[in-house]
Amino acid sequence: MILIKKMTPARCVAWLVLITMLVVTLFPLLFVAKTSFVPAGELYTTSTQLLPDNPTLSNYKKIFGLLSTEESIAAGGSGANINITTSMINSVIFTGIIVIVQTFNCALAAYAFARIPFYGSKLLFGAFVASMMIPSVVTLIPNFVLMRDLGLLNSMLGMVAPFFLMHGFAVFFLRQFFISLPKDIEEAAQLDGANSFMIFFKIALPLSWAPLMTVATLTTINMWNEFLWPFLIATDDSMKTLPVALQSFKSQTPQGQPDWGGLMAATVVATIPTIIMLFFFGRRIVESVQFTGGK
Amino acid sequence: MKIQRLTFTSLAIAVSASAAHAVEIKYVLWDSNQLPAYQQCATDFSAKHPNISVKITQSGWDDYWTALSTGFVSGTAPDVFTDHLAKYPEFVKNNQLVDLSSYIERDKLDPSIYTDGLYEVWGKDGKQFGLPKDWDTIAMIVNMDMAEKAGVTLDELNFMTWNPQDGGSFEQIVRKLTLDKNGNNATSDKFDPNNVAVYGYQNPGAGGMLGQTEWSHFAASNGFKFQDKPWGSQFYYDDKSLADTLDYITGLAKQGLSADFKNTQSLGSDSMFIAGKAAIIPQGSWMITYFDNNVKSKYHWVPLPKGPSGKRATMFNGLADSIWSGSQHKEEAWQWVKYLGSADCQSVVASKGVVFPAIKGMAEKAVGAQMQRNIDSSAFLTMSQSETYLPPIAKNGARIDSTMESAIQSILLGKESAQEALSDANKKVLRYSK
Amino acid sequence: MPFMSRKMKNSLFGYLFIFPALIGFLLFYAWPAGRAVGISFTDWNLLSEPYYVGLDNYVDMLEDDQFWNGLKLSAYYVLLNIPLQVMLGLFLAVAMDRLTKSLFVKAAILLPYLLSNVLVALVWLWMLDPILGIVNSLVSFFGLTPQAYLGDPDQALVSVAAINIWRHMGLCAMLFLAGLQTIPKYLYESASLEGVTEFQMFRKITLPLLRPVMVFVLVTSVTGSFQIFDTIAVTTAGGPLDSTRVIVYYIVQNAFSFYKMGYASAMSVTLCMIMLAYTLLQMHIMRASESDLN
Amino acid sequence: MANITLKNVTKRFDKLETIHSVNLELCDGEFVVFVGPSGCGKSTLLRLIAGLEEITEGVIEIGDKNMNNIAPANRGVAMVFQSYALYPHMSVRENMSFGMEMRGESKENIHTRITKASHILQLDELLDRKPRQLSGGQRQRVAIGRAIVREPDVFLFDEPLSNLDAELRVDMRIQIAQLHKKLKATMIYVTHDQVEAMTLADKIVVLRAGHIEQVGSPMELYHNPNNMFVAGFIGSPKMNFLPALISDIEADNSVIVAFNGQKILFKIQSDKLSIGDPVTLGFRPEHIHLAKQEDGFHFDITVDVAEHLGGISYLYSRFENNNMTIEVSGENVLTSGDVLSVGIKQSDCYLFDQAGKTLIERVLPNR
Repeated sequence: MILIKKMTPARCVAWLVLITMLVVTLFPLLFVAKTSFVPAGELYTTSTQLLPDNPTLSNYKKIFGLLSTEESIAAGGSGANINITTSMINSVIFTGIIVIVQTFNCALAAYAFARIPFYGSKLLFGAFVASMMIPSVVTLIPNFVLMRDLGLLNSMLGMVAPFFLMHGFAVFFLRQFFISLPKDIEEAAQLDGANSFMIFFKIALPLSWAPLMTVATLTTINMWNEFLWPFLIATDDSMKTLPVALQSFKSQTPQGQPDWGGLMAATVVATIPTIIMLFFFGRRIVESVQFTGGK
Repeated sequence: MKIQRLTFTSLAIAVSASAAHAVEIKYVLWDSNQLPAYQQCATDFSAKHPNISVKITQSGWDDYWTALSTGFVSGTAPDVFTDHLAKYPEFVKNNQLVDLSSYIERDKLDPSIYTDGLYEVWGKDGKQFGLPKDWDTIAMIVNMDMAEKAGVTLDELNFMTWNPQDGGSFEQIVRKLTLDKNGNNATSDKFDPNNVAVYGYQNPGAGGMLGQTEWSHFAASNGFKFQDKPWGSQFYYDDKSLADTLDYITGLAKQGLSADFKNTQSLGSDSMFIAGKAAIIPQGSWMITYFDNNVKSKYHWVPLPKGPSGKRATMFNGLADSIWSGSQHKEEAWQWVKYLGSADCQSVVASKGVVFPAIKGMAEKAVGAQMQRNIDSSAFLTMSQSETYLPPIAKNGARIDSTMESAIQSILLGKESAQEALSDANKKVLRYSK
Repeated sequence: MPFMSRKMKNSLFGYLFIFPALIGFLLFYAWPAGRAVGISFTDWNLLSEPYYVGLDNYVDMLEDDQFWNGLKLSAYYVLLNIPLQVMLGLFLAVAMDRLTKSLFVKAAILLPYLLSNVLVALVWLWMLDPILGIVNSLVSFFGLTPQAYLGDPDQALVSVAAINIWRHMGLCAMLFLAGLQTIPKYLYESASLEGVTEFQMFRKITLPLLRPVMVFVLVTSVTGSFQIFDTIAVTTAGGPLDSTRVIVYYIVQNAFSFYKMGYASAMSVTLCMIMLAYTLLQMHIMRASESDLN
Repeated sequence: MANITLKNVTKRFDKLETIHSVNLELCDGEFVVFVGPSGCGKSTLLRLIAGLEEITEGVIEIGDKNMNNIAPANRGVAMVFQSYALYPHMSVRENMSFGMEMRGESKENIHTRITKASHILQLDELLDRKPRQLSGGQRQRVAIGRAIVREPDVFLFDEPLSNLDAELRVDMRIQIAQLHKKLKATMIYVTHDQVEAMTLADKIVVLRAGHIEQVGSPMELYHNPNNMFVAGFIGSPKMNFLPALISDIEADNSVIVAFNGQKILFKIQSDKLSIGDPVTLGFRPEHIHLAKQEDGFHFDITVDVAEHLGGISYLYSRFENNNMTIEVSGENVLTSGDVLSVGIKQSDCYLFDQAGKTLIERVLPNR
């Protein structure tokens, strides 16, 4: 059926542009993948090629700690202590806690802003949205000092603290959705004797699966890639998240070049979990990005 | 019941912890190439001082300083850290560094064991803020395959001369090494400066207030001086010697002997050299290992050319280890710094051949160690014995750096004449350094 | 609770609902922001005690060319980034809506967003290298003139924008696609019966009905691109010739390189105000939460 | 006892007043219908009674108890929404049991009540389906079932049939009427459809712009509308209105109305009229005869459109510049362009003053 759609000239042009955009989108990713298989000495000589001359797995061995420091340096790497497995586990915990708790908290708040007319709700909502506009450089130092005062440095709680309670974007996004939920379903529940909490848990939440997934997915991606805060809080090797661990592939010396091969291999490895997520929940996540539900 | 047990348990943990682990000193550095050497030092140190353990963390250059600043503010900075001349004045100003002079006096340390000048730059008004760990100089790395093809001998390369007017023998060599797409070199009339395949020489960049690998060596050999004295407030960036140097460097790109500044700022000159797009580039001694691992062609380190002054000149820079004034274990930290600055540790560093340790004679040992790996780094030693100068030291270094970076960029991009841009910039610099 | 008015009871519930988020907001946004306002009236280098200087920082700011230059560059960047990103995203969304249901296409355009800012910037830094990069070798292959991209003061900001468009275009498209799917198909059917062209349909039906999504995308992506930092830090560090020293980069530089926290705070507070004003204006103009479909 | 009393009930949204000091008494067990054009406040009034909206001023009592501060769930009311408002993620059974679970009813109790309700509404087969698997009529029945299981004192219906097609609507109307007989609960039913109002109601409340225009039984409203609005709203097709004049006033306040050159005496109790005042005559389409009547008005009309429905025909016609609708029973061959002479009895006439208030009290036909 879809294939028989008539190919008008406009459609052809649209297809052409779409394919071009796909190529532009995917090409750099292929480049990343290619570079991850290039041995150190050939990085710059093959930088304008589409395929490596002598593909190697040494970059991957390096990031999984299968090469000794000396071997790694000899292979053009940084020799930094990378244990991508530990940091991957840390990243999963870090991201997991934030995504679950933050999404839940934000859903609660967003629901209240959408549905419960309470004193100061407009003002507070405005403030929540405005929080998106505070440049993070402003909050960095005070937040860090706060974590120190609370004794949360080098702890998972300290790492998730600024993120897991609330996020302006998530509240804003979910409120837009809750507003569009049919109001009479909630009123029916109200007549059925459900209080606001029960309406939220038994009615609003189950009906909001799609936007919740959207927020959760976006948060997952952002937190999976979050660098600065975990970097500052988790100085201990055993606490490092993936982006923090990856950082050691970047500039080791003031003028030094990144360890491109290691960096690209690590990028591939770091992206795999998110890609798996995309494929596992595939249709659901991609299609969960929704603005109105219920209808 | 429950509370009691809890208290007891934590008490037990506390007791056993203090018994087993004693004091842990946190130490940070940014160069991962050096990590194995210092890890070795830490192991040796703990063997000698069983009550002190050292925990080393490495993070990249940019993140290193961010983390350190945040650490100072929040009181979580490491006890000991690798310090840089460009950064330490600000720390001194804000009392973040421990004055080591009383420890040095008490333990009767002899500063003269360090290569001349290295110890002094870390002191001010009788106080001492760091113990030297290594030094670095600048040399030039040459692609010898290209040199041979162009008929340039190693001897010629080792004894280059330079001046800002005609470029001396340096420019002649660069011309021979510069090839266009058709294989003509820049001495030929058929040379096409718009289609260059290999650049004879590549200037790394603008270089900010130091010009460490970029222009300071040319300028210094042309009579340039950064400032009146370390910590001095008088700067001479508007001097003609620098303007002429920068005009000369800009001119190289105009003739097609170097790539345009704007084309070299992403991956940089090092990558161009490795990729065979540049035949000669200047670089510092800390990059010896990097190039050896990455350059696949035949290469050689040669000393910088002699300038109009008749001498070679190089920036002589040194790192030191400093103790943070907020450290809870200053005595133990001092023990570690002392060890880092001792022959015991520095000979370990020398044997790894990654950098040149600060103690006299150790550099030769490092060169020897590199020789064993078939790396000839003697050019850097040669340079250290030439005319050397220290990097400028000033408060507000970051702002001066930013100002100079912009000014020199505009010269290299051909947006402003060198003399004009430098005069303007120097006025600002003088304001900041007051 | 018979003696509690409905409004009070609602308020009780309301605050219970927002309690965790409110704590997060107060602790990690409001308090630091308040502190920033306080700090903006002081001279503070992070390391020693701040001292009060009144409005000096704000006065300095108004006279600082770099500040105005930063603001101008940020505005320029937003103007460069947003229309293109929105248009490309919209095009992709409409194309996917009309041409294909393929999951592969959807996943593919979302892929760049899975990489972090920093990695994306590094990859493009490498590919855009004028001499060693693959982009210029492709450009030459097609007989065009190689460019300096990030190294050229006239192209650097455009290149940074392009990099970010590449990363965010897919997300933008997914949001629009979701919005498109809420528009009833019969509207298009009845329009096509009346002989309306595809382009007119897009202008008269799609665009107006996408308004809530549009507001959302505009507000979040404009505030996001006003805060552009990572990409610039990795690719150009504000250069060449200050051509990418956008306001947030300048703020960070003042805070962590020049240790002028008071001055950085004054600029941050100003930037916040500007963005806040923009958002309010935008929400007002586009009547954010209303949808013509309900 | 579930009599409902509204005293001076006022509702303001922000500054906008939508219900203006409404007073109303509804008896226990009555079937009350709120009618009015859209935007008249009938749904708002219903929601105020349900407690879904808070009243701004006044008192609402159910069973003589002040409900102003009682939560909706505790008012003993159940509501059927226009959109049905079924919980989309719950099965029919779960939809019906949700409220009882919220109240903590016992499992057996819930089960018995659901069985009973689903039996009444023939939902037994559908209990495990989700709402989206049901047809419109079935959803409607589930919505009603959900109300029934709560065993409320008062049922509230908010335009419950407006989403159904015509045939189903008639079906459901009858079912609701039967339900009322069976349950004997007080029911309040909001609609804009006057047929539903007439057929279902014990008592009709006609609303306009937040005011009650008239309260009464369907027949009262039909025969004795207080004003032209109610007269026009009740009855189908709509009442015809024609301009007339007072030509004379008798000593006993009777007036002589002049229309189409004819003068007829109407007995009214008003001393506010004076000679020459314009008045409005009202004729219901079903009261117009195709012949001159002995006692009444007669005039000629031109047929514009004739709708033949079989048993009856509607003639959409013109008299001078006024539209006239006429109902004719029996088969006929009348068609567009025909000029007819028609007549109406005086007793079938309605008379309104300039402000639209009724001037005559008509005698209700006795059974």
